Amino acid sequence: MKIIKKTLLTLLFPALMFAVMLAITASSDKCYVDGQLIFLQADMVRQVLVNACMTVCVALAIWLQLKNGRFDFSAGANMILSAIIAGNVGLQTGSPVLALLTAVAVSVALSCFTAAMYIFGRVPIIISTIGATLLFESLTYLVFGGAGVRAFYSTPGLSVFGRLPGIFLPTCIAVAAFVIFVYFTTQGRKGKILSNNQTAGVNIGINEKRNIGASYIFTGIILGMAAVIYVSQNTVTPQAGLSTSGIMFSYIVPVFMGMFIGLASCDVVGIIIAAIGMEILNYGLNCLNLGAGGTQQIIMGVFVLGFYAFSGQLGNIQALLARMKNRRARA
Amino acid sequence: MTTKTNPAEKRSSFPAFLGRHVYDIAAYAGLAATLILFLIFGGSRLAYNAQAVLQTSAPTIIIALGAVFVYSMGYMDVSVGQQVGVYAILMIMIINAVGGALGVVLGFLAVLALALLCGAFNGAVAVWLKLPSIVTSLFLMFFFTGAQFLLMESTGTNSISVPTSLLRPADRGAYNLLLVVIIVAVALAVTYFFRFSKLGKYTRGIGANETATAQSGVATTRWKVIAYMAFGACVALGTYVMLMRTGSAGKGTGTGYAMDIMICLILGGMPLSGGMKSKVSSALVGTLTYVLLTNDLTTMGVDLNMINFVKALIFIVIILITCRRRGGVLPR
Amino acid sequence: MSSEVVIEVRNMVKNFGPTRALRGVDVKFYAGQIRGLVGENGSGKSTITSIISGMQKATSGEMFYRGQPWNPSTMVEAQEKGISMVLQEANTIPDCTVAENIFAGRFDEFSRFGLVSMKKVNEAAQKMLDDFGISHIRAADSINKYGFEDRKLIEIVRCVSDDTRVFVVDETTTALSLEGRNILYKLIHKMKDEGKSVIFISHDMDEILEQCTDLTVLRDGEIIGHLNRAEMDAPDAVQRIRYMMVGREIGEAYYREDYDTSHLPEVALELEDLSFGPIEHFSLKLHRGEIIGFGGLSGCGMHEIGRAAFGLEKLRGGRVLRNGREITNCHQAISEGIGYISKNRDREALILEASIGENIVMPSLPALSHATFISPRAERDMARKEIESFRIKCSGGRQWVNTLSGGNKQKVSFGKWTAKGSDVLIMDCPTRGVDIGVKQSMYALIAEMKKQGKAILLISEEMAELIGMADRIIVMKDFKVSGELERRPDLSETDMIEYVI
Amino acid sequence: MKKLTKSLVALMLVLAMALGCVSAAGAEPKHAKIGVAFYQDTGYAVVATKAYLESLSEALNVEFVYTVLTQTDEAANVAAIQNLISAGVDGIICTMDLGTNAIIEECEMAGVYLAGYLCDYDVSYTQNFDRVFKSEYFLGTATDGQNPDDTTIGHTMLSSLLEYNARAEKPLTHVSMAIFPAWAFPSQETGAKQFVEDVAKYNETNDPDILVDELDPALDVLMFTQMDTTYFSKHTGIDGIISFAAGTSFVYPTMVQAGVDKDIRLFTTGFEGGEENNFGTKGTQTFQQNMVSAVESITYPLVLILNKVNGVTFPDMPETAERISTSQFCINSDEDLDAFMHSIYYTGNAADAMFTPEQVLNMTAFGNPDATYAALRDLLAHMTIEDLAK
Repeated sequence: MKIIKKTLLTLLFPALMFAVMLAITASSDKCYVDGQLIFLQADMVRQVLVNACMTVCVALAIWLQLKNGRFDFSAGANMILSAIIAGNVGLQTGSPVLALLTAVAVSVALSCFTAAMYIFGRVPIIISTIGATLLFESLTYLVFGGAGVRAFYSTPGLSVFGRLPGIFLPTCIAVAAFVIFVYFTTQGRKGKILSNNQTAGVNIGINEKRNIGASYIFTGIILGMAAVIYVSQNTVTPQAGLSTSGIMFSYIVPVFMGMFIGLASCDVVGIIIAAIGMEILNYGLNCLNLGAGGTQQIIMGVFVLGFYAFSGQLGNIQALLARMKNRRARA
Repeated sequence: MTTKTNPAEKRSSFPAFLGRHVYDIAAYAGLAATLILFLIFGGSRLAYNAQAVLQTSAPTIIIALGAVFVYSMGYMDVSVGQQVGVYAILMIMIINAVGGALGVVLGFLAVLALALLCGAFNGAVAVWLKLPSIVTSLFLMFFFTGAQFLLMESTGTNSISVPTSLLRPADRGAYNLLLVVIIVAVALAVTYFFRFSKLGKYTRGIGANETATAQSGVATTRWKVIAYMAFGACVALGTYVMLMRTGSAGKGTGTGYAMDIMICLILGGMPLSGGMKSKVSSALVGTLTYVLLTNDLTTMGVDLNMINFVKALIFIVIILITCRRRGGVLPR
Repeated sequence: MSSEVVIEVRNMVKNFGPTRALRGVDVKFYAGQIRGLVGENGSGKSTITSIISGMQKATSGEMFYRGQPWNPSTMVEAQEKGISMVLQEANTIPDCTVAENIFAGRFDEFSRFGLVSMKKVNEAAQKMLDDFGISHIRAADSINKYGFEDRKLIEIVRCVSDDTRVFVVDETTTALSLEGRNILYKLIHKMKDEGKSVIFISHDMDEILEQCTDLTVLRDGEIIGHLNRAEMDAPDAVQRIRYMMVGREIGEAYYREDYDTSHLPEVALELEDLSFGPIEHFSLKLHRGEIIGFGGLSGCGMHEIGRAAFGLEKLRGGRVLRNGREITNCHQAISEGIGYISKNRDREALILEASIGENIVMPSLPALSHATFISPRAERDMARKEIESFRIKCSGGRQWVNTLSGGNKQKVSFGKWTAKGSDVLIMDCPTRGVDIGVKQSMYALIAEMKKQGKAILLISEEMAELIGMADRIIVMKDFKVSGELERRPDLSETDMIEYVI
Repeated sequence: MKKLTKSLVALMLVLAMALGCVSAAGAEPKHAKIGVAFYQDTGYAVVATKAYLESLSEALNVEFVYTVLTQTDEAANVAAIQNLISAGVDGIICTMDLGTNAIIEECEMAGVYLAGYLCDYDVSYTQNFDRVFKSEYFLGTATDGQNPDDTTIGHTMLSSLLEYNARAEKPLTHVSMAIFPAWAFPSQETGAKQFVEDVAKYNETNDPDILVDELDPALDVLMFTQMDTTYFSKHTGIDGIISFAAGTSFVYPTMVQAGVDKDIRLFTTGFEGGEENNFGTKGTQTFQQNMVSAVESITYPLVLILNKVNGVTFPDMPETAERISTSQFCINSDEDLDAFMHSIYYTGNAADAMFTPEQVLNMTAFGNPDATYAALRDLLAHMTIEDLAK
């Protein structure tokens, strides 16, 4: 019974999103080509799935650090740099698998660098990750002559991880990595404790440094997956001026919403569901020719604000319920 | 967040002094270094370079000065860039519509009003809806990005402009002087309100411990709003100063200001957590360091692809010195 | 003392910068005893225990644990070797399960290849809870479900096990209500009987005298002397111990001496039929020159009353009146001349990362500000005045508060309101974790305030303090007033206790 | 036939230069420092241009400083230019027309010359002609392809399409278009109209008809963002895309994403690398036309600036600065691609450049007294794929 309720609650969001977008698109003649509604075409399913996979990977990477109390600014830069290196390796060797492995290796290495800078530099996380971001971005101009990667995604043999069904492999690895770390490893558990009371955690003997190291290794793995998907779908050009944070922010909305939707189940599911929902929204907007440009941005903004506001209030509601429960218990 | 000043440092021995002022020393050292490089490589066109630096840094300095209030509360605003963009576009539109000096005045006032409104929004809504302030500013970022895009779409071009003669004295000397005057004026004003009035003392208090500040009788919400509005005013002014330069604006106008300001303040030794250690000088020192650095690297003829790398390294070195937290758990 | 020496400390020195916390201490702790450690704040009692239990390292000196040289690097190591410590401040982790709290540091014991089995963890945790006879706490629950009391108990469960040989209780009881304390007392006596060694630190003299088998007094990082049970039972024991602690004659003038409960006619603060949170229809009139005390267990609602009177609580019904004007928030309260000293000093009353001066002037800034200008000199003078009148031990107004000892911190939070010249003062546990010397001066100050016609709401968990200071004591229980007591010479804690429980 | 004449003219030019060489021997040019402000910081054009310029530096006694401009932020551009001036340049070659008013003001102040390449300076040309083109410090620009006022790209596109249909076993009969907004590339809108008209004409006389979806402003105008996949749902049944907008970055990725790259042929402008794998008869055969301007067209602004620096000028130098069209490499067959892949644009190797340093020196007024503006200008009309093929 409870399970069913939870599942329903969880699926509510994308279902709602679908219904709304369907209604809107159906009522706009922009979305009809010779009489049939393009919103309801196979293309939609494919696009939503493909984009959702990408979003999930990045969102999980961000969330993994965020739930441990660290906002990692460098995730985007890490992904782009890994993507460029992996892409070029892939192009030279002609092997997508090798590209994937490279992506993971590089991105883990970069994550470890970020972690090391944080641990040994003892600089507040935001500042140190901004430093890392600037460094990684600058490296994108130095590797492979600053040419980025162009031909990777367009070489069918290489870009298997950017299309259905190949894209599911990296995505599943990413999700698995997240779940294993957070729910099954000792370090994941310790991370939860540290994030809730850093000092106490350290006092009762958790090695903070090792813990951060571990969490960043897993973040690296997930980002590696994101990188290989990214390079399998886009031309990747060098970035500068923290523009990678923009790339990262474009995937962050599902994180916020995931936290909220996850309340009904667990955060991973929440994020996946949120990603799917968001992509349905995006696809709908594309049908209305609002995909790129101002309107979409504004809608995004409203989403961020709305969801945060709502979950903020939700916190109070839960607290109230808890208090009432306690009182009943006391009585 | 901030390191314990233990009694040892109270005895004014020289090493203790160093220990206490390591932030400032490092920050000023950075500035000195870039300045020396500037003098060396500025070469024949030193005078020209000086005014180039002045013009480039002016808007950033002004906005950064305003940002000091926000950062001292431990908050940051990621929407500045897009705000600047939209304000610039609006100002030009209004000037073109109304025309003449009147247009300039109206344009500025309109933008100022809007900026203050956004400030109020940033401050108040975050409190009312119990949101982390970063979220409201994220929202504003998305919103203004969209607005800027739509506004430019409506014009059907990627750049609209007004003759700069409307905005500033045609004579370079006068123009530069005007810039200096504005910067000094803003710097003095901000220093006054930050050091010698309730505003600064309260914002720092909020940054250091909001509850305790509130229980000392500070209407935190109101002062947050005021702080953000002060920031807004500086953004509006900064936008105008930026416009003085080019007289034109487009889709990308203002891009990167938010991040630049953050980097500048960090370079200037501002603790992102806010609190009592926040200081106005960080805006001036940081921005000048940053702008001079860029100028140096070009005049030194550093390869285009290397410039960012060098900048990154310098940034990392400086933060490792200025932002290092000794002892205790790792800073969040 | 025939029983074996469990821990021996030889010539232990500990310096924080220039301040010398321990100056060559020698002390032995024996099996089968409950050793009380008393001394003013900064006398070094916590420093010793924290070094023994691996929280920090000594500057010099050596330790022996059951004959072997002993220097643990972490609390965990010490705990594994059988030395555990519970601290005063809450040390549990919110939003985690009870089990996670108990085994936080020790997941690896339940994991293979770094993969942990929460099932095993929960089972083990539940077993421990049951062994302690607190089965009402379920291991798998989120700790947020449990109150302060239970969390403390969980902490104790976390650090005490069968192979614990030395158990350090560092001011834990101040945070516990009576039932909590009793569980703890039972535990330490059980351990004593099992021939283990308990080190018990507390500010509550009566508690020390009741529970401890032996007593060691420290002052300024040195051992002043030891008392055995017999000496502790001597009639003048309390005076003697206080003398040893303070190093000078405290005299009888500890609490208020007069029994004049009269007060001026004007009502300074009126709580009119307040309903908020779990509290229903609470009313109270506080007059000028009156001290009203609030007593009860920590969870009885008295703290909430204090917050409400300062406008910090959201009221369902009723209103707080001052000079006929309604107080709806704390800014108004302050401008109406109400001051509030929070129980939670470090988080609510003081800005730790700010100078003494900045803290003291904060509430008075509006007064100091003339046409937006606040003269630095005016600030400095105001700060200096308070620092002098309270004799705050510091290098000057620019020293940071987080470098002060508990007592001096509390002086600063008093200074805020005297500087502001507030006429109504709401004090929530003003002497919590403050040593006798400072306590005495504060009691004197409070008495002085009464004379000046200030109105005082004194909320305290120490009955002796209330009996010693208040004109009228309101005892609360389960968010209701359970009794009222007038000030009188023969008023005793036993009179009060019946209303408390 | 056309080919022949072109090559003849070119041959004559080269001869003229060879002669010039002799006469010009000995004239030692002044040292000059020139700033080059690119429109992007990476990519073939940038690499090739740098390689080309560096190869000239010795013969022309000139050193180069590089920076990059943005397409959207005037203030940033002015800052970049000011930094160049700070670096002590005598002239600046820009590839972006944004904030030009302020930029030219800087140049006038500092006595630095400004000229353009790969850029039509349309906004300045149409709106601020007096301010920019009449300034004595603005020397002119070499457009990236045709000027908006003499656009031919529509014709080119159709001819490429027909060439393809001629050789393909399955000719294209239904195409859609994609362009950049008019404010950025006015010539593309014109080109699109041109193309539609040409097709209409063609259909009158030929079978099977070619169907062209008409331009949907909401969908087919790319705001410098990738086309979105609904494009293919909305242009159902197309077998070709005529993308006046740079297709490799903005159209092709979407085609791949939507999995239509095997079934739809792409005729587009620009070349960014990677196309060669799927060009003509190779790979998925998606690309059937790419167009780029030779990086050597930078010779035009370069020579004009160097003349000024050396205080000489062409006898036939026009009064006010001009913007001149450049011919483009129109790559629409395997042979073309092959030729292109041996050009400096692709290899980034100065040895593959169309002009040797000596030849360039001979285009300058100080390197060769007989050099003329007309000759220089004429060069830019002879940088076609045919010229390469030789």
